[in-house]
Amino acid sequence: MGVTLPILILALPFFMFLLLGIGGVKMSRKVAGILGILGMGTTMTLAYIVAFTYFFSGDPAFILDGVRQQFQVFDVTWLAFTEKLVVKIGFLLDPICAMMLVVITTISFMVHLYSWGYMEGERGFQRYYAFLSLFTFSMLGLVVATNIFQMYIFWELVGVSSFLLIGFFYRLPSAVSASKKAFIVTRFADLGFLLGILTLTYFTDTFNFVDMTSNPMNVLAETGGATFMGASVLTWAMVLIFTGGMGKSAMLPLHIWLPDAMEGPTPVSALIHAATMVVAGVYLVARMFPVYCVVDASMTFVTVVGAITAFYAAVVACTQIDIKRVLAFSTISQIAFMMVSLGVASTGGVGDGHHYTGLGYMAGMFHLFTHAMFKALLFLGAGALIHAVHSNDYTKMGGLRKYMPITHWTFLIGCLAIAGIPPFSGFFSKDEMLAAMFNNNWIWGAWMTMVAGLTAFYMFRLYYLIFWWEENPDYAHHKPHDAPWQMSVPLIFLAAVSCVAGFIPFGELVTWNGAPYHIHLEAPVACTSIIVALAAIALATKMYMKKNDLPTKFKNALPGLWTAAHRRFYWDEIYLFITHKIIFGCISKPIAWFDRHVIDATMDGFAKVTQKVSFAIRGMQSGNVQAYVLWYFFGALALAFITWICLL
Amino acid sequence: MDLNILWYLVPSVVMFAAGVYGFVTRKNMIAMLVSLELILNSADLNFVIFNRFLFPDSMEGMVFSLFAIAIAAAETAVAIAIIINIYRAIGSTDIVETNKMKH
Amino acid sequence: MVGNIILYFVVALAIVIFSIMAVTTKKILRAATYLLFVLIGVAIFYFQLGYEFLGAIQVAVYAGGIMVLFVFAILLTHKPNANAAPLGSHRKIAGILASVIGGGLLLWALFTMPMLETSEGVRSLSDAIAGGPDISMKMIGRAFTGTEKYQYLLPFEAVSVLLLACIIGGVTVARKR
Amino acid sequence: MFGNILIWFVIIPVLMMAGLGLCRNSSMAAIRTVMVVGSTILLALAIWLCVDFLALRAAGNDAEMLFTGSWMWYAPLNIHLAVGVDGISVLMLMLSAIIVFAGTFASWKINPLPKNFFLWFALLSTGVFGFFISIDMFTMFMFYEVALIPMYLLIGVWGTGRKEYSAMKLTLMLMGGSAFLMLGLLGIYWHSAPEGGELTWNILEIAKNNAVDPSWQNLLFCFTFVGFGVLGAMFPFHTWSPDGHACAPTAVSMLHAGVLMKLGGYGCFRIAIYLLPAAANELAWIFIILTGISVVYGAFSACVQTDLKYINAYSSVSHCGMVLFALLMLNTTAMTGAILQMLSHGLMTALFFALIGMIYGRTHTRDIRQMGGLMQIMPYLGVCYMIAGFASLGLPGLSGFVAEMTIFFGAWEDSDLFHRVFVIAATCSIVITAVYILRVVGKLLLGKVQDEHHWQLTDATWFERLSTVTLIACIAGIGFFPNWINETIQHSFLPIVQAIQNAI
Repeated sequence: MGVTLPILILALPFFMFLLLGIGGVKMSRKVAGILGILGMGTTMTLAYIVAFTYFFSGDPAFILDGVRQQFQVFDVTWLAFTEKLVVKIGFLLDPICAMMLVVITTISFMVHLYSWGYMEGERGFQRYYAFLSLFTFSMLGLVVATNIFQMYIFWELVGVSSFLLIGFFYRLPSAVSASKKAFIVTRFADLGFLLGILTLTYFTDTFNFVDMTSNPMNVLAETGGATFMGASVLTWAMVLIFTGGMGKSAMLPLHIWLPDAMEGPTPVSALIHAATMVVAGVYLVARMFPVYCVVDASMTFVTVVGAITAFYAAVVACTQIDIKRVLAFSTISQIAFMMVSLGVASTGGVGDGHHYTGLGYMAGMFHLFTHAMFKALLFLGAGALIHAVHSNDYTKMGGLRKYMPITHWTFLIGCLAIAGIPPFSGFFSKDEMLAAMFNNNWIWGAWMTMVAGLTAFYMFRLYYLIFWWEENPDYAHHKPHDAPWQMSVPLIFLAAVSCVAGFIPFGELVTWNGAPYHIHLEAPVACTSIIVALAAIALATKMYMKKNDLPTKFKNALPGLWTAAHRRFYWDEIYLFITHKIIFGCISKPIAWFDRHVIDATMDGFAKVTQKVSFAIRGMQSGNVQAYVLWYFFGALALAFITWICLL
Repeated sequence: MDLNILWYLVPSVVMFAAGVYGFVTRKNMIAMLVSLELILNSADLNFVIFNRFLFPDSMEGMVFSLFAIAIAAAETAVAIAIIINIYRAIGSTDIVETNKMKH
Repeated sequence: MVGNIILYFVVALAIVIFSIMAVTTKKILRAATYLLFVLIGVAIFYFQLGYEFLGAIQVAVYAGGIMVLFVFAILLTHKPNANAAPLGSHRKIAGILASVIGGGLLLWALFTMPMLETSEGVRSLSDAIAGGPDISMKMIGRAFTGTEKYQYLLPFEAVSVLLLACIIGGVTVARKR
Repeated sequence: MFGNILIWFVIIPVLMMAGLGLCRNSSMAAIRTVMVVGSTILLALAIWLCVDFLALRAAGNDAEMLFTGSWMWYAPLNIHLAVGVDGISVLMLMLSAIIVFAGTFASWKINPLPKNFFLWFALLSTGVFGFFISIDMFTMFMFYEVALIPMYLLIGVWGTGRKEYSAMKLTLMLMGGSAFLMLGLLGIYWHSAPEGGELTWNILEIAKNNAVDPSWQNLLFCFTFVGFGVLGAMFPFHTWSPDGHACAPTAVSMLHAGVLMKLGGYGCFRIAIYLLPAAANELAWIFIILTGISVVYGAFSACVQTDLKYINAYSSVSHCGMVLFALLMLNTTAMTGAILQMLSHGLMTALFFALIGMIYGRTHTRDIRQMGGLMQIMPYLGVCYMIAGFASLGLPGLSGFVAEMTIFFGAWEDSDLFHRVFVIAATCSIVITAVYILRVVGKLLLGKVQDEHHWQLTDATWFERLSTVTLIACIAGIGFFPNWINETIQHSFLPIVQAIQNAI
């Protein structure tokens, strides 16, 4: 494969960013929108060509003896730290990368199209498209990274695009603070990532993924068994790197930025905070998967963090009022699902004897793919609702199924997919994940099945509260209606994908080592999860389909728990306390005070003392000749005296 | 008993000490100038005395005294001119008053 | 010989007394007068030491020229019945201290100087005068107009320039604007 | 002598001063013409030098310094006007030329006494350029002083707020540093040749002789490092910086933070570390502690400031602390990072101060509590401010990222616990930087417009745009294509690192 297409895939969005960012002011909205959509459409086409060439051309560079290869299309030096540690910018084509190219460009294109309708009439329309292009560029750069440092570079760039897009409505103080929070929290996580890279590459002397993952035992050997505080250095490095992933993928306890990030425009939430950027953490773990597998402790850490987060987010999602926040917590929960799935996988041998070892990896990636589609669908659906009702709050909705049929049906498909009902895509990927978990340890399996049940429950709670329950009387003045075609087309397309994506032979395409993997349904696991999901849906139907007082009763039965969950278990308050009270109040302010009143005062003190002394001795320079003579004379006498003493 | 070097030096020392006292304590600038003349004269005298008693063959001490007298005369003339000028300006020859020049 | 000694005592006493009075009297005109006596005393010493020309110059320049300047200056700036203002006592004490300690130190140095152990140190005046040549005007003139060793043409010219500068300076400064 | 290109870096500012002298005080057009022509020539000269230098290097000229020249100046003390540049000096000259160029446009409407302002400004540039071309310690020191003195007048006369106090404080503290420096330089001079050899001020010869007695090195290292460190805003000698910057007029802040503070870092490695390598190895830890404190301390202090210039001044303390911190790591990568950080900080702080000046010129306040939502009113300036902020917090694609990463990777090469702890502390500063930058951006540019009067304000004029675009182009240029700069710097560090290695 030539380098032209891959370079274009990266260059085109960046060029669009510059074009729309610098020239956008001079363009009309329509031109800017069409340019953005066309640019993204072209990028999508190119990405499809690259991905399909990779998967299906049969080129020995891509697939050798049935095993998919990692192929570096190009890798140019960007910055040489030392002779060995050289940062390169390149394009690594392998199964997960090709899959991500498809996911990112598809969703990005859908969001571009959708935004044309959704953002119509907003100020800064051109700027919005510029930022979308910037984000797409950064995200593509992240997934095609050939080395961990390139990933870090684009990791930061997606962070900043996310910041810019969350804060798009920058006149709203809430949007500003949300964007700030998102950036700082992920930045803090990136600090861990950076330290992890530093530690890891100190030993490996290379940034390159292929070098590290093709021979992970070497990496372990290179660290030479060094330990720090009881854990091996490699464990520390991998955990630190994972910290970066925790930040971007909103794992506990660094999840707090994601719900607030919903202040951004809804299509942005669909693109960045549901489908693509937030799975960067999962992608990172998948990228470094063989190295993670070398140190069990780090894998366990990934699993435990994922499991706790998944449950936490699912519980919180059951109590949120803002529909976008429900979806945000649902996203957190689903990403945690993928993390657990990766965490329980390992690099066993190839073949049926080791059937389950790599399953978690494959399933996690599969879920990443399907989740991206149906979560984007749900978010875009939520966008259509907000567009119609002008509120994020489900209490302002209810009974919308009659007014907005397209939105209703596509949203329902999304809910069914996420709940894991066959034949929608979510069922297949979730089933594979659960199978992998059960195989690793039944506790994980059971725990995550419970989370899956909660997922079905809160999604249908949301669905019923929006589309059933009771109609909002305001509809009389302002009749909600379906969105324009620019918004409906993406909804329908994504719904269609969600219906059929489950039948993609994913195991043939994406596995950790490239060897094909045959998917077959595990009947017991599948049945359990379907039953749990159906039960949860049934419960939701009972509680929320028609207006009744069950939810209130339920709420009153467990007031403490409900409030705690509603307030997201007070994580925000804890963070506020740490940042405002401790960092600002107990560190920054005292330091600033210290600087002014101790260090600066010392310097001023020197000046003051000098001044005092000069004032004190100024009297001697009075201009009084007689005094001078006296001083002079006594000085001469003193000299004489000293001479005399010396002569004695 | 004959006059030797010490005899002549003692009055010179007294003149000098008196000159120092006068210069430090007097407030009138002309009086200070008078004290200054005393000091100068004591120095001149010393030149001559040492010349006479220690190096009778040469006359450098005397020559220097001559120069000193000439320069003292010049200095006094200028000083008095200045004093008179100050007196014109501030109406006093008091050394303390001359601080007014600063303002 | 004895006359010389008597003359010495008279003059020395006059110098001591009048120099002290010159700096302690309250009237400036009197101070100038006492200074005149001191200057004449010094001139007599010059004569006694065998430097007639120097003594003459002393009388002419100092007693004659400078004193006249002083008197004129005093009369020009003198306010009737304006005695010198009383001095601050600490300045007076400092002055006494300075002069007494300074004078004492000098006297002590005089009487203990090692030179007194040598023959030159205790040479008498008559020996000293006999030991040196008579100083004639010719010698003095040579000394001032030659450029050899121990001849002082350059300082002489420098002094003349200085005097010229002084004349001009004096005129400029004292001139009424 | 005039055939040497480097000399012209000093001559042109002097000619500018002469030209300004001929202008009438009221004739703004003539003054501007002289300044624009002069600074453009300087910029062109710097670019030409850079290209020429790279061409010579590419042609295989491996001498430590190129374009060298030496002319006796004062024979009894063997003082020469000795010039020469390596890659680092070339980049520093380039940086200075860019900032002088941008600074000229940033002070387009300086008032009052424009002629005098630009005269001092040109004198300041003379000092700066002279410093970077010198390889004779004495000449270097002289130019250093030439650069410092105009600062007093520029702040004292054209400043705002407590300008006399700040100018005095800045000058006195820097002069205090100079005093240490003079002692150190004299000490090096007296030990510059082995017993019986001819003493010299020439840096290259001193390095070659390597004759400074080890027992003296420690003392002299402390003197020179502290001397230059004061200018590099090393804790606890940094307090001139916030007050000085806050009161200085725009162009002076730009030049001061952009170039003058770099003199400190440059001197630290060119003299303290290069000429006294044994002491550098032995005493680095003390200064690592101090500079490590600078980095974190400056960042935390910046978090609670409310004056835009104070925020930037403390941010400079943090970033310049990073420069010295990296230099003290004594390995090629970290030191290269330090130079990159100098360039990056120079450009981005200059941009910051230029923007602050422009904003202040419109709103007449620098208190972030009294401003808000400026992005709606002056989008161009707002976007530039954000870009400067992103450069400051190390966004990839802008210069700050390249510099910081090079520093961290270099610093990580020392694997003992002491270094590790301080490097981790320093890396934490990137988070704190993000906090204060976003705090400012959030309060100043985003949100609601605080003051209704601000709606009448206008966006940037053409000369302001020119000034900012130049700086942004350079920031992004380094951020996108860092490797050629990186290689140039690394090559220039070879002799220095070699000296350090030999001294262990």
